[in-house]
Amino acid sequence: MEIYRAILCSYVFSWIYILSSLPLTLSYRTTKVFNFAHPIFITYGAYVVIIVNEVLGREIPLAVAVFLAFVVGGLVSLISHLLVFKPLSYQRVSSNVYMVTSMGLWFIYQYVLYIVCQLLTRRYDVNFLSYSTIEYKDVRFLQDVLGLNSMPQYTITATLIGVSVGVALYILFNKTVLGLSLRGIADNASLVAICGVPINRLVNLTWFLVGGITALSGVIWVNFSGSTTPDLGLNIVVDNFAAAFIGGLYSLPITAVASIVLALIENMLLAVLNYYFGVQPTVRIAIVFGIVLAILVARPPMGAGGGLPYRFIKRVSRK
Amino acid sequence: MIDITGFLINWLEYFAIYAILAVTLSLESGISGITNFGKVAFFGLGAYLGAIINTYLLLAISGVDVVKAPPYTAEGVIALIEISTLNPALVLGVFTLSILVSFIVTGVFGYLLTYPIIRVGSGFVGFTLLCVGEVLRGIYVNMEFVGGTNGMLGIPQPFIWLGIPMLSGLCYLLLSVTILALTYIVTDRILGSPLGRTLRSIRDDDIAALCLGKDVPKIKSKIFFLTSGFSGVAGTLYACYVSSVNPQMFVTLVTFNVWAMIIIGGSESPIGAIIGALILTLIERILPLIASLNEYLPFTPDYLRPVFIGLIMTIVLIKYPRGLISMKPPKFIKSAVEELIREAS
Amino acid sequence: MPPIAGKRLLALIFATLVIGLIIGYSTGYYVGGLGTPQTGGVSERTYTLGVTFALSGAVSSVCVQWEPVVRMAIDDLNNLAKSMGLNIVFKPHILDDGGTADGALKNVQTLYATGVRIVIGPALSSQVKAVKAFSDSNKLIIIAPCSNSPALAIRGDYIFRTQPSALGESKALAALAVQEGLKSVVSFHLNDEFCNVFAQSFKKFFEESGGTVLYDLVYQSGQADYGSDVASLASWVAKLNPDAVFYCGYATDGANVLTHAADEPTLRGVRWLTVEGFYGASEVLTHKVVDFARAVKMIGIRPVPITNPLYDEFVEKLKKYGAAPTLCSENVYDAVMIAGLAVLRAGGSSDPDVLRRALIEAAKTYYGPGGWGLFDENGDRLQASFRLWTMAFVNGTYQYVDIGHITDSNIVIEKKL
Amino acid sequence: MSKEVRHILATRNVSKYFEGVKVLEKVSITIPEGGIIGLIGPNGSGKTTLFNIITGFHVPSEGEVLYRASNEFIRIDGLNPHEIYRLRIVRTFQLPRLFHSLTVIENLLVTPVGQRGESILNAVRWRTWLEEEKNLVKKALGILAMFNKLEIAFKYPAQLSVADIKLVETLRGLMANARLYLLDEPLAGLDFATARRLLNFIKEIRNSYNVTFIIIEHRIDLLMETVDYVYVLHNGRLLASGKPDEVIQNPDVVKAYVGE
Repeated sequence: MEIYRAILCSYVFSWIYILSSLPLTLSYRTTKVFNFAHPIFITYGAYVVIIVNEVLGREIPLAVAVFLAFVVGGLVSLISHLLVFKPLSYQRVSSNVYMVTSMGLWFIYQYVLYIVCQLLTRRYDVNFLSYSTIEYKDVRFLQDVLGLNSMPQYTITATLIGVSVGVALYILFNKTVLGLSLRGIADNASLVAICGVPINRLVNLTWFLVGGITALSGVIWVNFSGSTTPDLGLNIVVDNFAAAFIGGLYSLPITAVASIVLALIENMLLAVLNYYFGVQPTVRIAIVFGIVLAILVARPPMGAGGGLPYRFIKRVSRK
Repeated sequence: MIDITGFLINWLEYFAIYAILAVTLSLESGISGITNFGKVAFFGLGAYLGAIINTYLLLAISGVDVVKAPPYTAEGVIALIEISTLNPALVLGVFTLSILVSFIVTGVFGYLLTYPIIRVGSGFVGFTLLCVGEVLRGIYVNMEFVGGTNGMLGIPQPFIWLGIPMLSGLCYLLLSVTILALTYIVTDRILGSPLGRTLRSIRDDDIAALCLGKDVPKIKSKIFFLTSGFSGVAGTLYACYVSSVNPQMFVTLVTFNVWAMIIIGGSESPIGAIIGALILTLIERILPLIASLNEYLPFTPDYLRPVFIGLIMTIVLIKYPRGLISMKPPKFIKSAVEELIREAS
Repeated sequence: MPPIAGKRLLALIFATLVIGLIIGYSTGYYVGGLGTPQTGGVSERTYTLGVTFALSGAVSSVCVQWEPVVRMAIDDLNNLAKSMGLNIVFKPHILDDGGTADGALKNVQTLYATGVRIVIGPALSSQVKAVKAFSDSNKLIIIAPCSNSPALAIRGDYIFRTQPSALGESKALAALAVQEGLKSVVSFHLNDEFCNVFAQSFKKFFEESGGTVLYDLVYQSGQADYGSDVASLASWVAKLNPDAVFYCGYATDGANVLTHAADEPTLRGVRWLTVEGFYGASEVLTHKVVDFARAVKMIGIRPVPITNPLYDEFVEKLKKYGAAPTLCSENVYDAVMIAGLAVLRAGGSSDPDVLRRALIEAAKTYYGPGGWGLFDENGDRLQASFRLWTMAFVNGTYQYVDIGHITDSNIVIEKKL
Repeated sequence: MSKEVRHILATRNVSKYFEGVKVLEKVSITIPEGGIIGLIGPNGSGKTTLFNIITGFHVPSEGEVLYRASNEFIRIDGLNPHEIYRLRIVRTFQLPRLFHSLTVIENLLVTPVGQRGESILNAVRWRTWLEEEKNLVKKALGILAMFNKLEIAFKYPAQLSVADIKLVETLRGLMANARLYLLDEPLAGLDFATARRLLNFIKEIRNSYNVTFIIIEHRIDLLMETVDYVYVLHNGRLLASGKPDEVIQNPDVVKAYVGE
């Protein structure tokens, strides 16, 4: 069995899922908003790279792409927060209202992107609604220097972005006062507020980070896949939600592990099932969601007490 | 000249089907606290059941060999079209049967889902049910006898034999609205009864309700049987209306559409759900007419339709985060109690 | 127990209905005024052709390329009408259905309500199936430009399809495979009606002429990435050692699949055959993929007749509208043209049966970039000759190039691969 | 306690571990029918855990809980909370858990078990449950009237004062016609007069209906006036038990409360 490509895909997808599901969990922990517009950050991250690349003539280096995607993703996220989620949070609405509002936001962002793509398509005579791969020149240079030319470029890009984001976040959350107060807000906002921390500004910063980091998975994506469409985020997002839910919308390590597991299921497991058991890859949705369902039921996210203290099977019989 | 009657019939048909979903969703999610993000699972299951019964059974009764001419091929479709115009009694009978079967089967499916619902805890029910919906879709894709990814075609609309499209549409609309009314009445009665009170208590705090002797799983499963059953009926109505099914029809977006309806309308009241359904389906219908302005825009004007829908959703919810219709406590108790207070004093 | 707010509910529903009516009526009046045939005095009559395409969603990258085609066809129709001295002006009413059956049905109903009697689209067979019942009962003419499902080959209905049946094309491709000396094939295609039909009929014809399809690998549509499916394909190719891979997919997934396949040494060692699924898609034309296509001597087939100057003219003209020919775009053009000619022939009548007869008649004498317009008894287009294409580096750009053709009698490959 | 007293509830060597941590260790208590029993102890001594085990919230790691249902003892550990409630054992919570979208009167009305209108078939036919509902409303109003709180009947919990919330939480327990009441800190947050009235009311109920109360309370002064018998828990173990005045003088108890 030719397993090499499946391994590569699992590897890259692990990073893509981690980079987008960790911020989702983070934003939920901090603000209790389950954001259905989350996929849009991935899409916008990918598209800002594509657009700038096309306008500048296909020479974009990774460093610039990362910077642009981070800023644009962060700004989109921040704007959503300031214009929509913040006014809602003043009214103490239920989480369902947040969800439906974020769906409305998703519609707006998604189709604004379609309109932008169409205008650009007419202007530059390139089909922006479906765009091919982008090669990063500086990564190519790095490959030449390090002698890694046999590796596909996207593995290098994914590793670079993933590891540096991981290190940056680790330092931020564990070594700086800012990070500590961000974590504090995630766990108990009112307590942190008493300590004199400017909560508003920090929540804004969290949103910015969430959007920015998520957008970076778009930067990996345009290097990896052969095609990017405005539906990109939508296609990835349910897996992100799955990872975040398996992590209980709380635990960052479990979310990361769940992301890797999902990437492995989607790439390795299906390839193995197909080759050794003759199962067509069309079972993908059923298998992936069946497994997620099984995980959720077998190990309810909040630990053993996930649900009611209700015992379907009685342990002790009556005397 | 615009065809108002046809427009109204088509719009109200969609409205009726979606309003059934919205009313049941408001009963299970707004009132009983089962955050159902898998609404489409029941809708789709009902649609597929309706499709299977209304094609396979109809063909088999009429003596067509369903192995040689399965309903997803042209031969099967042609046979179905013939039967549906020639044999009204049979079509109506099979349709009624399909409504009943899909109510029961979908209901039982919902009933059985109580276990995961209780097991994963209220915060994660939504996503669990969403997974159920996706798994079902994955199964339809791989089931050959319902056409796999190609879906099925030629499910007869039960009134097609009337011959006049407007009349058969009207009859079907009447039927759908009747089922909607039934759903609404049942929901409304439940809401005003001690059961409704118990349901709201379970939604507020299921642990406290359990400690107050409410068999929470059993009550939830009963309610879920009812709402899932009605969603299944809505699915059957939809399948026979569109007269085709395919797995791509039953994606999670449908669920969120219904959620938008109940949140905008006010998630705790069935009237709110109906109003939400009315507004959103109407907007969807009206906005395409803007597309005739296309000469003045440098892009496809129809892209503005979802942007408008998104804007309306966001603005309405920022303005009225509790929905347009807010829930009031059942009037009856209030009047009864006031009467008693008067007596006492 | 008094029913809760029964009167208020009724009042609310009634109010909403009334508001809906007023909005609908006024908008409809406005639109209707622009749209449907009006027998209004001296000035020209406007005739609206409805269009519903998947301008967003999974197949949008193909369908957005159709929109300029529609505009071009409408312009051509208007020029034709003017040159004939008729005072009819055609106008498209283009709606986006997102590639969903639900959206297509809503759009078709809305278009019908505004007085449209001919609709071009929808794109996918599943969508055509969803609008079939409405079309049949209301006698609304649907011209689907890209649907090839055999389940829709139904006699006497109001659905016409300008995409030729997949049977002839697959037969030609099977013959090509035999002539190229390919004995065994692994088939790899999208789980979508369009590609399923091609894969099945190719298998049938290829095995009839002595070849074998060793394995049929189907991948699911609507995913973000197909890398693992390409890995599976590589595994099967390595195990079964076929002469060629038969591939069918659309633009977005095709670009993804081919980009992954280009990295796979196993897949570079076999020939690749394909149909028109991703023809014309710009995202496929990267250095990597074109290099891959050269290495595997990729040959595609598409249902455009040989020596058809109209097609080349169509391609040239389309450039001015900022679009490139893609999957089915010539069929879209033909669909609009046939619809317009039918309207002219029917004298602007909106009687569906008159229109339908006029449409069949108009198609008989129509010859466009996609070939002869003649419909068979099921309302599907006939086609007998095909072009062969590949991707290459020509004149400093990556392009889709025609390399030969297939007719009933012979297979000609003009250019060396 | 003399031997002819009928016992209604007994725990035998009940232990509970949470992830290896021992919260309760071999606690055995017996509750006489018709008694008002105090359960005291410093914070973290396992009082609420014991309540949770009796009411079916937790399954004990060891030991058993016995309850006299009609004439014989049955084992109730391992039953689900609602099944235990149906054996007419009612508990209240330390942090009040009123249903926030129900009015006070609805909060009271929701407690009785087996209301006719709770089945779907009856719910849609309102004539089947109307009579019963009216009686329940009368009873609920009666209870509220006893505390001069008729005016809060239609308020939502969010509109109540902390003391009222606390009171309603306890009254909700009393609405349910139970034989055994487990009240978790019913007096916390109540002013002295209301607390006294509540305790008197509890006594009154006990006297007229022969029901049993177990009360967890930190306001020992008030509690000791009311209860017949006291159990003292400390670090998960039964430290002492006896009549109120005996317990207060027990040096171990004083030490446990005052500290080493």
